[in-house]
Amino acid sequence: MLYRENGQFKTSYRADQQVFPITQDRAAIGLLLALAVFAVPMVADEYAFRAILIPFLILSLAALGLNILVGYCGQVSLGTGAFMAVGAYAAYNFMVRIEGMPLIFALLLGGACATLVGVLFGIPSLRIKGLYLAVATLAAQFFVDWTFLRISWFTNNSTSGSVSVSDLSFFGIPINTPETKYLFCLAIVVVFAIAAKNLVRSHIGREWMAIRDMDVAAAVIGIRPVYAKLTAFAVSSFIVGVAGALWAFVHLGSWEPAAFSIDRSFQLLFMIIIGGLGSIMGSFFGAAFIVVLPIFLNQFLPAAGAVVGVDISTAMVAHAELMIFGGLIVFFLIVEPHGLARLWSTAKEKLRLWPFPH
Amino acid sequence: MNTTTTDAGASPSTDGRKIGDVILDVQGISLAFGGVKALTDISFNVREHEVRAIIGPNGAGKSSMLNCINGVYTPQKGTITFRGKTFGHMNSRQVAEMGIARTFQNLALFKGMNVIDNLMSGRNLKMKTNLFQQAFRLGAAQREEEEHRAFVEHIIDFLEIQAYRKTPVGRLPYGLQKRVDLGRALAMEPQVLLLDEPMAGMNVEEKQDMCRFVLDVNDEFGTTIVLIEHDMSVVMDISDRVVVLDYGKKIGDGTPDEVRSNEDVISAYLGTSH
Amino acid sequence: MGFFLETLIGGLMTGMLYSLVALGFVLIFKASGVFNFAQGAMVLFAALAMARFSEWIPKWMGFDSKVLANILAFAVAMLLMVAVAWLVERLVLGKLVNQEGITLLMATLGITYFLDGFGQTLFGSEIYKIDVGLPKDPMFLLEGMFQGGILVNKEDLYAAAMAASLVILLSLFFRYTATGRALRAVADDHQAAQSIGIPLKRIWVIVWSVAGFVALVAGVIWGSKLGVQFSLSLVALKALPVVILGGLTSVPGAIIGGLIIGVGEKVSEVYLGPTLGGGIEIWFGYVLVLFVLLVRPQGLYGEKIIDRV
Amino acid sequence: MKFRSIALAATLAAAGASALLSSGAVLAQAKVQFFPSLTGRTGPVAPNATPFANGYADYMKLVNIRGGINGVQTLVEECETAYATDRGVECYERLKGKHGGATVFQPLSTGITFALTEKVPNDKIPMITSGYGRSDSADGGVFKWNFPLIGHYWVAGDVVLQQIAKLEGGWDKLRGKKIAVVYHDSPFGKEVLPIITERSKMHGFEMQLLPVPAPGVEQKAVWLQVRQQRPDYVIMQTWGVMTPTAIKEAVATGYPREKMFGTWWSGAEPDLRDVGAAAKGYNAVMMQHGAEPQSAVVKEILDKVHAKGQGTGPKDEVGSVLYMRGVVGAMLAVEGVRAAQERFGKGKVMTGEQARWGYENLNLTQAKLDALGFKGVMRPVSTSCADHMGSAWARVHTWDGAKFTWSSDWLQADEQIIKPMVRASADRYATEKKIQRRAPADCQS
Repeated sequence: MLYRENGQFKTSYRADQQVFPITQDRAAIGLLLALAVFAVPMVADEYAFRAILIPFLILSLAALGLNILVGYCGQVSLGTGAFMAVGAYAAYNFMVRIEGMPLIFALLLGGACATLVGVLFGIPSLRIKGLYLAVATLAAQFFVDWTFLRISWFTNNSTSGSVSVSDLSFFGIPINTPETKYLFCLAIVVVFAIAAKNLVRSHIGREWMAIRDMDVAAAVIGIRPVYAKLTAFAVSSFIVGVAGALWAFVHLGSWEPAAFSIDRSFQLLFMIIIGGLGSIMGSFFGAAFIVVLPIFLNQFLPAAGAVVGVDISTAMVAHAELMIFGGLIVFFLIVEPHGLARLWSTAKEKLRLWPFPH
Repeated sequence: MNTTTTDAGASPSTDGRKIGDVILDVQGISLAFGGVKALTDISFNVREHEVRAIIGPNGAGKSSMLNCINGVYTPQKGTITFRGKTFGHMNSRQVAEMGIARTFQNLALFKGMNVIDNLMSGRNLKMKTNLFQQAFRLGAAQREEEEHRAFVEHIIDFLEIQAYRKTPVGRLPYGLQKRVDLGRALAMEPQVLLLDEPMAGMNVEEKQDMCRFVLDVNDEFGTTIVLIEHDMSVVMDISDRVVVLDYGKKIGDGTPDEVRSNEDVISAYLGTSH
Repeated sequence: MGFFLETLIGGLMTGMLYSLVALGFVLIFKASGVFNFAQGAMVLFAALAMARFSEWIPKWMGFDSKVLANILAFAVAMLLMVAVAWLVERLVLGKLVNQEGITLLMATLGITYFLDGFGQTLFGSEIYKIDVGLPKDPMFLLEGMFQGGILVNKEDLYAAAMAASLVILLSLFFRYTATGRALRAVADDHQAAQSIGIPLKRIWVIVWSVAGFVALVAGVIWGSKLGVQFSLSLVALKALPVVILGGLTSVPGAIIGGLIIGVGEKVSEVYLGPTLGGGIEIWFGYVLVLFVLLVRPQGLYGEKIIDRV
Repeated sequence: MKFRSIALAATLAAAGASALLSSGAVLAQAKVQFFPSLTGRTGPVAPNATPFANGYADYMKLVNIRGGINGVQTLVEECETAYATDRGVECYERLKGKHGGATVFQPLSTGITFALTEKVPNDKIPMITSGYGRSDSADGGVFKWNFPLIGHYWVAGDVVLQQIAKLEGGWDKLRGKKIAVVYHDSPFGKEVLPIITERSKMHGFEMQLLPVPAPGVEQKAVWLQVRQQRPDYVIMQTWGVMTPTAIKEAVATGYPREKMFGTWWSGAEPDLRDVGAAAKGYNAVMMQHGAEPQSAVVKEILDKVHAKGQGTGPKDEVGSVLYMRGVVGAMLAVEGVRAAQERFGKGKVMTGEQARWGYENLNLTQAKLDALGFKGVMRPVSTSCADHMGSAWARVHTWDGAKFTWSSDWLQADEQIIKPMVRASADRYATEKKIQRRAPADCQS
């Protein structure tokens, strides 16, 4: 009964165009944010921060970026890892080569470089569609990985080709404790999430979706596919690039191209499919699912085994993890091909009408 | 815009809107896919404010004709002149900017979006704010959204689809989807409206509504209308002039009555269908 | 010159193996519109089965004839692949009919994870051996003509021969058997095929089994070359550009594509590699494909797509 | 993992149950020294990483059977990284706080080592990277928490070249020779290049660099180049499936195995088993020990651990090269703690920080090693504040078609060359990271 929109009349289009038109939703989101900012730092321990929350936030950001491209503009990309890598290494170079470069600018500049590369590899999308495009984007994946391995300038001529950063700070505030890292990521993710949401509900967003749903009709009403697709690539790779830089700087601290391998690209694609294509919230659901599930299985299985008295070897756990993970992916695709976000919204609609079935 | 309901059965009232001079002139258009000839040397013109019908059996090349005008297809030969400007082939974007809108035979709505967004997408040409403004909903972007939303709401009222504002178009019944399709075209505030079988697959009531909307658009805003339609009675009722295509060739052109009495047309078309 | 020929031959032979894996992709895509990423995992799974059974069966049945062991192992592995095909149809594809391509692709990725885990659980994750008696030693041709002669790797030669014959076999199968015709009908138009009473589900099981068979053969060849081990599943990544280059729906495309990429990789690595610092074959295939697609968006032999409204 | 203490099971249950948000769940337990083990039992390197993990676990069990470290029992908990850096980081975060705190980490992955090098100083946990990781971390003055005990890549590279020089009959004979380096195209692979470059400058031999993209199952092009260039020797810095593939391609292109030298990650039984006789003559430098089935410690493990059905892996792998590396790794980890106990209190559980002191002040004399059962397996190791490696001795062994046999006597990497390289690289790192070299006072702490 608590979840109703009756009696909430919109008197202006502005009011009607809000992200969350229903008061309860706004309240819920507000509460969630408050929890994330104040409660979580109090309860979460270091492991939760470093191994779960921070990766979750950063990967949600990347998934968000990818979702704009795949979910909203319908251009499948398997090269996400590459764009993350560009973001990371570009940001790194700005840090080491420009004295006193503030972290946040380095991140954004990293994103900017990712944008350029993204647009470059987006050009084929003007001619290539669907799976063909997907595989074509793999070219970005492998080429970029190779570039960072081979051209030592990008890695500041480190003998091994692995680079690292340290003592990060945000306008004087040092970012070294798990809490600060978490809050830093949280802040960035929130800002980008809001911006992304605004974009997809503005006319650029409608142009993307138009191209996705029916490109010919889109062209006929005056949408330029070139512009729509390339902006999608640009925005997407910018966000992905920033996420990549965060992943390298905040989460890993030291990295090599392998940190942005093709597995990463697939992982992100999983996130948005499971979470929900064309849904900002879905990106977060997906990220949570894909980040937490393996860790959970990995710790739960031996525990479960111990409880029932059988001792499960590390290898067996790892294999079982793969199997269950794969199985669940398929399972989710079958029960809800439109992802967790869709489940969520149907649940909400049901709740709205509750107790009446229709 | 108040919606005056005229009975579709009644013949179109030419009074009230004077037919102007030629606004769109198609000259010797030929189009082929590989070896298949879709259109051969088609020429006809459209006068301002008139309702122009293109008829013909299936596969006569009617839709292809519209696709050429929209720049979806590029004809091998021929020119299209719009308001004095002549083009070898049209570019969809330009066409839209010049004020030619279009609905589709088998719906081409944006299934993933709700009704409002579909109509709003028709306004994209008129929305000017840049990415950054949109990303942070700065004043301009917010205002823009609201203005155009207001305009779209008028269309929603006009088409009487208020109840479905937020419904994803995929879930709407066919007849309503056709309306949304029309609405999206209207959102562009077109001077010329190309309707590709707006009444295909509708029952009598729906057809009547649709006729009403078409005629209203034509009266109210003096929008020039080019429509493809199978239902002869409708065509004969509402159109001022009719072009008849058969196997990609033009076999007749003139007022409904002239066309009715045209031998080739009768043999090729009326004779066979209905 | 002699060396160039060597590189060329080496490339062709590698290419033949790529085509073999690519073939699996194409078959399934034609028949069920699924871009089966699990093909690589299937290769690994089949190879693991083959390798392990060929060492287990003699133990169990207490004989030590290599040949017999291999034959039996091959049979058992094939049965396993059919079972996999059946389960995939039953538990996955059957439940995902007319979903979008990307969803199906993801589903096959799910299958990939599952098979990787399942295979290693059943058969272990060491390096295992498949010995079908392919000769390992090199042989030299035209030694009179070129100093040092042209080195040809016998193993590759046999492997390529096997691959080629398999390809021919399959194309015959498609052309002259009822099932083959049914398959092609399905490939051309699902609805139509169904309407004339071709049981889609059974066809899918068959196709996946055939793809399983292809995977098995590929697995045996690669396995006896490299040893059977997790990384085998990564040959899928080598086959992807091949499939796309040839055109998703074309069997000859898969073969030509394989040869082009095989040769392209080797020649580029050998002649461009040193100047670029080496290791370029990992992306060469993909970049090549990228440029080909810009000219022919549907690949070399794929069907052209025309938008209708 | 056929056997684990109940306590461990309980911890895991707790961890599993509360997996989602709080797995720092520390179940403090009396007198347990916790040795986390990051394993690679799955994925591309499983065949090589598995014996290491088994050896590590078995030796720890042996230590407990021998009565622990002055009574302190050891506890091993594994976490699977599948050789992936981010998973390695997750495992590190998961295990570092458990069971009263991790004593020392051994990531067995250069990528993970690089990542953890940034983290261990804050967490005050030492890290042993015997034979891998950062070569420059041998400089304890900069890398306080890293311990590349008994060897790093530059030692490997240098010893390989020494052996080659011996075969040629002296360094001067290398002039004008061509040596190809086939390496894993990753930081792991590249780490060996600096020393070889250095040597090639000194002795005027030509290097041919042949990177192989991971995982390295496609090497035809590389070996065609080898066949074309006909280098006098091929040095291999490979890992996992890349090694057997390389050897097979060498066989296929008819490159003489006698001229091939692997570093110590490229010369173990899993790499050669299914090549078999065809690989006869293939050489690999070994970080002190090789395959040691006859050594006392192996015998002890067999009859005290395996005989009791408590063996971690299959019996027949006990004593194999990588199994031994696991055993040695465990031994060093334990002896460091023992040394620390000498200072901070016998029979006490050492914190990571205390253990660190132990690793920095290791003094394993031959007598001690022999007592531990490492007679003939290892030479003395003694570390210091400045030197975190402690020994630069290695041997070369050769595959006779079925097993490895020693083909060189003990060789010592040339400190004269390596020390300056290490110091230079370490200094570079220090300036990049804006960290000061440790003051002599710090060494006493």
